[in-house]
Amino acid sequence: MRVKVQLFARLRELAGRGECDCEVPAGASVGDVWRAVADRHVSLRPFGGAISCALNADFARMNAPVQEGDEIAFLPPVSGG
Amino acid sequence: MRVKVQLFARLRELAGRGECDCEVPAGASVGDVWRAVADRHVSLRPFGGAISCALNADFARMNAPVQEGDEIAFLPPVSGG
Amino acid sequence: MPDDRLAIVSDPLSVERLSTMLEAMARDRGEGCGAVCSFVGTVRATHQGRHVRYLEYEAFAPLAVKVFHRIEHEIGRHWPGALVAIHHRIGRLQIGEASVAIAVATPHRAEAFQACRYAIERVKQIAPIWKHEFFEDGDLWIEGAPADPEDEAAQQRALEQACA
Amino acid sequence: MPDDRLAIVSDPLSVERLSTMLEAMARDRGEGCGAVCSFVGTVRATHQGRHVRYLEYEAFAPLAVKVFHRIEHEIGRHWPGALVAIHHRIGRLQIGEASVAIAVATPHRAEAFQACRYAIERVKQIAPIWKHEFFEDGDLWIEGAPADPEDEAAQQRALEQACA
Repeated sequence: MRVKVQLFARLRELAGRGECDCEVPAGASVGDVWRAVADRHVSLRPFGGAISCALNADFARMNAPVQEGDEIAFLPPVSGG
Repeated sequence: MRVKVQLFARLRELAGRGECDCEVPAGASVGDVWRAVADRHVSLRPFGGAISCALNADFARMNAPVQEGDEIAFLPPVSGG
Repeated sequence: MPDDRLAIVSDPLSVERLSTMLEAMARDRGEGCGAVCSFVGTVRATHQGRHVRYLEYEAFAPLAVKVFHRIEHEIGRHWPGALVAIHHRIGRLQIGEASVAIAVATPHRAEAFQACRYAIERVKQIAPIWKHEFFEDGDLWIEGAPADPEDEAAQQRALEQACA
Repeated sequence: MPDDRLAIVSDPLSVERLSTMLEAMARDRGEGCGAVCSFVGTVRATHQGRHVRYLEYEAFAPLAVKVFHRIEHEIGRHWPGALVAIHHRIGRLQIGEASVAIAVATPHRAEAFQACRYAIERVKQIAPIWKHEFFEDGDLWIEGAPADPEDEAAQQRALEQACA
């Protein structure tokens, strides 16, 4: 199934793009989506332990299941304020 | 000698005026000025223990000596903010 | 007019104006300020259950401005480099209007919050300003404690409220 | 537009606008607010000794606004009745410009200072917003910690900074 991926800040810069589609098997989790994205953009891999995730614009854990058409966002450590 | 007295807030209302001149003997203190004013306006007397004083627009103690022409202000408990 | 930062005023207060003054000062010193904490006190509609129609504030203005400078000086001792602006309004105020506006600018936020809180505590303790409340059925001069800038216990209390 | 109080914006921030919104809300509830504490964070000229030319802020705006609502909700639990406004700016900011403005209105001042400090701590911890600093000789994405709104230790830390 196909999901939409959003990357922010340094992740976006490293990947060279802020949005992409990603193909994952049925039953995939947010973590599976991350691994698929990081396989395509190896420069993202070192971030694996230090990102937050959002599923359809709500915070989600890596083990949250995803559905066809979901929007999954990966967020590097934040620095607002 | 003659000094100028300023009264504020409730003191001003009780005395019916915000400024008056006051005649005190040479060598008088701020406290002497207060007693002279409170003798003239007896409604001020209960305030004696709960006022602050200023001499020429600087805080002063009751025992500070006054000079001819000085401005002495008596301040009830404050409530700014 | 640098001393506009510390003033008794008759017109409506603007916290934005205070922040802008402090930011301009900080820029003149060559470094942005980083953090600005502001406090605005506004006229409440009730006092001990009574409906307030309006307030009047009275000040001994020349002494009040000196007191604001003293507070600025005290803040400089405890939070070096902090910039301070204090405006207190006098005259008649309607419900919801601001009676006092304070802004403090510092490089980092903890100091801004502490110094701003300290400033309002000290204004309430020692500024020669009086609040006169007018109700439907009478009026009341509000009276706290006599102002004594040298009272170290009061300074300590303000510091504790600011920092703890 | 009540939710204008909690927003990601591209235009210059105004703390006055936030205060005005809160005062209007408080009036609608039939009681003035009494105390408004505001915080503004501004762009500093240097970062670890390097001269900053300008900054860019990026946000995941829909989630950031949800986070601001979450922070408002947390504040409502700790300081019942507090009114909160949070604006964070995105895009390019020059030295001295405000990146974040927060205002909190409460009946009494202690709560306003505490809740406002709590708000900025939580914004820094969990809002999906990123700061990108541009120097004469390069640039740097600032990165704190991963955002985790459910992290109770972080909430507790923010509460301690607000109240102690």
